[in-house]
Amino acid sequence: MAKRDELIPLYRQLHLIRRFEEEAARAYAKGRIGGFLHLYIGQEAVAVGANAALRADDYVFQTYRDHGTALARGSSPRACMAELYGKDAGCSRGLGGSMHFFDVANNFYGGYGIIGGHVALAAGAAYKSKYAGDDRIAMCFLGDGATNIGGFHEGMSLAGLWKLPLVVVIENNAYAMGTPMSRTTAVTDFTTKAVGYGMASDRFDGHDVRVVQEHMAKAIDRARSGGGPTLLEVMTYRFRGHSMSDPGKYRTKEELEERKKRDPVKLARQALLDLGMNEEDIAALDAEVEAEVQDAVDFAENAEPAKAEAMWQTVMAPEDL
Amino acid sequence: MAKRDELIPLYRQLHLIRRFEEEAARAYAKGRIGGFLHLYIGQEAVAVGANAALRADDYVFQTYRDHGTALARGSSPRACMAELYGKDAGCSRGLGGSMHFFDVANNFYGGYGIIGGHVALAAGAAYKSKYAGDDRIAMCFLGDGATNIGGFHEGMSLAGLWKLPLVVVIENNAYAMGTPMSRTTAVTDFTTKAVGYGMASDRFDGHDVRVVQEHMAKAIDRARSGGGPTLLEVMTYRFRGHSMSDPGKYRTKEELEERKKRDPVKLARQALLDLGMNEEDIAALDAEVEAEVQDAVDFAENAEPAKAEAMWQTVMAPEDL
Amino acid sequence: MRTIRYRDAVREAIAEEMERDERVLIMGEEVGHYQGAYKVTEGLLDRFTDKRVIDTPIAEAGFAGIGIGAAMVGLRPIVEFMTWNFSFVAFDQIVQNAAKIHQMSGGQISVPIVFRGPNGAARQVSSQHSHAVEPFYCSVPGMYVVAPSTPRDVKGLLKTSIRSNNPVIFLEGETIYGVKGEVPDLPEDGADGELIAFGKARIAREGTDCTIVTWGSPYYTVLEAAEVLAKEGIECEVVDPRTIRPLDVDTIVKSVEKTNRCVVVHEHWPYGGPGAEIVDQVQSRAFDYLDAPIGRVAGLDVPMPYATNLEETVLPTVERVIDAVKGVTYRS
Amino acid sequence: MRTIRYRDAVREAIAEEMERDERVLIMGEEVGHYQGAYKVTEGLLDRFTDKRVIDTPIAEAGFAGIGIGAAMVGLRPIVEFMTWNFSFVAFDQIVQNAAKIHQMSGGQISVPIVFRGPNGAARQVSSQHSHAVEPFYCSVPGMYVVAPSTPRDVKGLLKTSIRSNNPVIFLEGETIYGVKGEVPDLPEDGADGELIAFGKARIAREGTDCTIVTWGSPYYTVLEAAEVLAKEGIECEVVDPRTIRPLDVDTIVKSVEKTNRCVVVHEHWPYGGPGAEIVDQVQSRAFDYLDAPIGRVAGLDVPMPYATNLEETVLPTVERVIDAVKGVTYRS
Ligand SMILES: Cc1ncc(C[n+]2csc(CCOP(=O)(O)OP(=O)(O)O)c2C)c(N)n1
Ligand SMILES: Cc1ncc(C[n+]2csc(CCOP(=O)(O)OP(=O)(O)O)c2C)c(N)n1
Ligand SMILES: [Mg+2]
Ligand SMILES: [Mg+2]
Repeated sequence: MAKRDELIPLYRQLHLIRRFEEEAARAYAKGRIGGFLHLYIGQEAVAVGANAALRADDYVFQTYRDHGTALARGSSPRACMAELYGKDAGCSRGLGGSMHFFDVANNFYGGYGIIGGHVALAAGAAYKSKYAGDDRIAMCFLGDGATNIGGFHEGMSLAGLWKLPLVVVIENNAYAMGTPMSRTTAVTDFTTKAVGYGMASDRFDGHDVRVVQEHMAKAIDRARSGGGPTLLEVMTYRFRGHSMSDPGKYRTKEELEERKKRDPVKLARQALLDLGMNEEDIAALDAEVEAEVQDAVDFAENAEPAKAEAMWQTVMAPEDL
Repeated sequence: MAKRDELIPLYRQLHLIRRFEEEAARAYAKGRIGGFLHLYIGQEAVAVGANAALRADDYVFQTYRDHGTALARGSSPRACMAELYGKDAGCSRGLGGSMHFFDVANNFYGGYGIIGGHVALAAGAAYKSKYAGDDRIAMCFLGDGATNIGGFHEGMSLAGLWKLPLVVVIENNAYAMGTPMSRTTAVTDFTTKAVGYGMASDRFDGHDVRVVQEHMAKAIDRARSGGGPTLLEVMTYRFRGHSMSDPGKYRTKEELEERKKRDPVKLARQALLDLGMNEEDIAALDAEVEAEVQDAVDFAENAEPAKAEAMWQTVMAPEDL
Repeated sequence: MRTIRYRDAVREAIAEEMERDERVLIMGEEVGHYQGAYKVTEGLLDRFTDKRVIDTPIAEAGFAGIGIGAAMVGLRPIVEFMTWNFSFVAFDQIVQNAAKIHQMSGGQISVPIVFRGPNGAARQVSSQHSHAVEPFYCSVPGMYVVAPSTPRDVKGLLKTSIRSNNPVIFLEGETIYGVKGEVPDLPEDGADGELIAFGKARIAREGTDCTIVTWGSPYYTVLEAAEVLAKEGIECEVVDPRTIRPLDVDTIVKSVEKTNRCVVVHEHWPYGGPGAEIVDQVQSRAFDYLDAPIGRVAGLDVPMPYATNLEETVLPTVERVIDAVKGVTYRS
Repeated sequence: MRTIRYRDAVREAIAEEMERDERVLIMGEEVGHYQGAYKVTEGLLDRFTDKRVIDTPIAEAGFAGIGIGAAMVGLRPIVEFMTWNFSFVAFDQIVQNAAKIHQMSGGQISVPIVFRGPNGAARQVSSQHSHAVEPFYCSVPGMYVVAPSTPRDVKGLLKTSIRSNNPVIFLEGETIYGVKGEVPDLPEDGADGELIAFGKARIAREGTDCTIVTWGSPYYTVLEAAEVLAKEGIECEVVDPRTIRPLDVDTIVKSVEKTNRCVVVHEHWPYGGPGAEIVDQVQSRAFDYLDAPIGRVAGLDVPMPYATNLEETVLPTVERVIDAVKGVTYRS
């Protein structure tokens, strides 16, 4: 019963992200959304499980594949969809777009488009916690392909040296764009990369949101209690292409189908059924999500476009010199 | 006897580097040399041992602390000293200076001033060997402090992934400028840093030139025979400051005195005595070296200054379009 | 002559040079199996094998450095940045090593390498993916900076770049990969295709009333503006320098001596860069010929916003070019 | 007023602001125990402890990023680059993150950070260690670029920079750390020292015959040249913009309206950069006042050679400034 009650909001988030992303894809196909659109479909349990283990005041940093994380943190689907539509009501006022969601009220410190660069930013937020003597931790998500870049290394080195309250999460979805891990790194287990930084590590399945939550909690506790940073490798998979322009020809249909058997949304749904929740209650939840996503789309469609004043006013922050 | 004959040229090189550096320091104090001057005194056995294990056609890359390596590779003391004096006859025509010795005839591919940047260059030379299907390996030296920068990581990652014939040598002299290792990295053993790159590693004393040669040979053989790259940590020490402007206040006199007991030049000299060489023969060798260094200084003093034509002509390489 | 797309012209140049010279290889993210993020390298892996068409991990500083190192010892690498926005993590390698090694080695070592990829805004790719990077590279001696606007130019200049013994910053226009244009017929087996020399501007359109200097993607905006202006009786001479460094100042100045007016149009931010340099060169060399201050039309001085309504205003528009030309010709 | 050295003025600014605001910290290589590679931070570790004076490993991109991240959540880091030459490995962090985050977050997050360190050639530190980096940073919206030439300016502007809510590129002149100059007396306990506003040029010397715009180390070369020229009856007005971005074009233009001649003197390479931008602004705004093309004296267009005889010719010299002024005033 307790377990079920805990799982319900997680399932709801998983499903919300899934449906949000599907509608985003649809809007993109209709030309309502432009630029790059990197969907989180298949990886939802990572963000949702992480968020379940995080405190609201912890800092979260993500790559360009950031919609799911923002939603998991509590960003409103309206603001997120409006951002994709380039509207002033968007979470970044239409200035950031898909790759640059920001929601400081929910301590979501953004989506970043340059591989590796945000690892040090997250370490910097963690640094602030250490400096201020508070116990807010920072979490940074990145892809498997991102481990090869200098930004990852320098963030890891400094976090390890200074024992920063940071959790670095590799969302290993097996591909960097079209390149499988076997062609990007000499090792098969990313946790080996923690060794040279004197950092703790863990590696686990990222499809079952409860498993994710559990492992995340340990790393978060370690960071919060002064035990230093942890590198996590979460085994996940994306069901869509790298971005909307990628047909994903580099993987077989069979591989994809096989992976889809462990769809995190379906797994959570099944778990709810196993825990005794009935189909109708789940359907009611789904309908709620459906309405919320539909509302977000309607809102985005009708919102005001991004504003030139906003663009000019945000080049420099206001001064109080 | 064979052992002694092998050691003689190594001792000669060690002593030559030592005396060259001492004279460079003196010339610097007299204002005959300008800019930064990073001496290799104390670390001679690393370059000499490495060179003894390398083939003449292997590629060697070094940091700004590069005089010893150039001399070990066979660069003429005249050209080296003239470079320090900023003369046209210098090994880089007076355009590079202390930090940028180059001697392609001896396959010394240069001294580099930006930490970490030359690791990938060396990997690139190794890449060429693989591409051409020849068995020339590349060796790259860097400092303990340099392991924290992205350039190290990216060079290591790619070398590990592509199994390049590369040997990366960390000259661990215990300090990065004034900062001891304990304040630059979370680990105490640099070979742990090889793990995440799927790379072989070794760690050994860098004061006895024969020990260096032996360990180097193994890594070089591995690279040459297609076994991929190796990370080496060589434990060494510099007896002078980081550069001429550094009084070295961050370490105690006692520490320095203790370390000087394992002076690589003295160790080699003692080894020669132990192997039955007599004092007079060593003195004769020393006198030869003395003359060679003095000749280099005289040459440099009297050589033509660097030329404006050379400066203009070397901005762009000649084209044959 | 044939009509092909800009991206195909890039590919042809690479393929022809790889065919011609065993030392040429291409490396970058997704250049091989994926056939190129922008399909520029489509088919090359099959044709030249993974020995010469090399997919790299995401490590721009690393593979740029490997390219430089390989060039130092005799190869002729083409290093693709998936977009030039990603070159900033390799900035040190380019500026400190590629451009310097020839001189700091006293001329012993040359670095024949081409760094290439799409430059400038694409469509709505936002703040971190929309840089026109010319200002960052143009000031560095020791490299060429090339920014062709047409299929013919991009092919001829890329071939020259690959054969050059020096580092080349080769900027392709992301939004013009699909633009079609005439290029010379394919060379006979073994024969050379057309090479275009560095430092030679091209007069894209003759005119008497105002010289417009432009390159890369905005070239097409300028041509459009020139059409409109012609209808109003203002004949613009459009000069495309094609290479940003070296810059063919002579041709630009000659044009200004004829038209007595000049406008520079570029995508990069307004402060500095080739835009300002061209102004300086013109005012310095054609001072007595100028009947009006030189005008500039640049990308607006803001990080690129995502929203399409804003992005459109940030990039140089036909209207802004028209206004600038009218400004310097004192018409309204 | 007191007379102190430029490096001491930098240190005073840092110390006063650290005293005033707990959120200010300084990090960089050797800033603490070593007391600063150039002794700028001497004594700060003792005074503020290693909580606020932080020695970093050699990882410029990493600690620049940490500084940015910490600034995003409320600290006010001063990040020292041992020299600006080492900022190239952190180029992406500065351009893509520090300058962009405020806008791309729709204004939610500001990044109050100062990147500072010695800029330009030192003496014989050669090819990779001698960059005047203005051209690389000036074109990027979202940051200030500050390049003071005197102790008073460096102190007042650094204090302003530390209090600013935006990223600041703060360029100190490596060769002028030892230069002495007057600065206001130390403020009373708790009282503020002098702040100098961004975007306000300073007229360093009044004159009627030619305006010379210059900043940073070459400022002193220009003053010397102006003395010599004055003896020959040519009175130069020397304008130091102090901040490269924003640029006080009004003050420069006003001066040129008076002198009708202008020469820009800078250490950075000739192509592009603030040097060219100032020329553009002046020709655009003071076109009708100019009696001669605007002149420029720049570092020569070569990587910096090591040899002292060559380095001296590469940097702007008194002679070259004199020649340029004579050129635009048509004297010989
Ligand atoms: C420095 C840099 N280089 C290249 C890119 C282009 N790029 C964007 S995403 C991507 C693949 C990233 O793969 P991975 O890290 O595994 O993340 P995933 O997309 O799988 O979540 C690449 C190459 C970039 N954004 N930044
Ligand atoms: C990217 C970069 N940052 C900073 C410097 C300044 N610097 C030169 S040497 C040095 C210390 C290097 O220490 P280590 O790597 O241990 O080499 P060692 O001098 O001890 O041989 C520093 C910080 C530099 N050259 N490059
Ligand atoms: Mg991935
Ligand atoms: Mg060291």
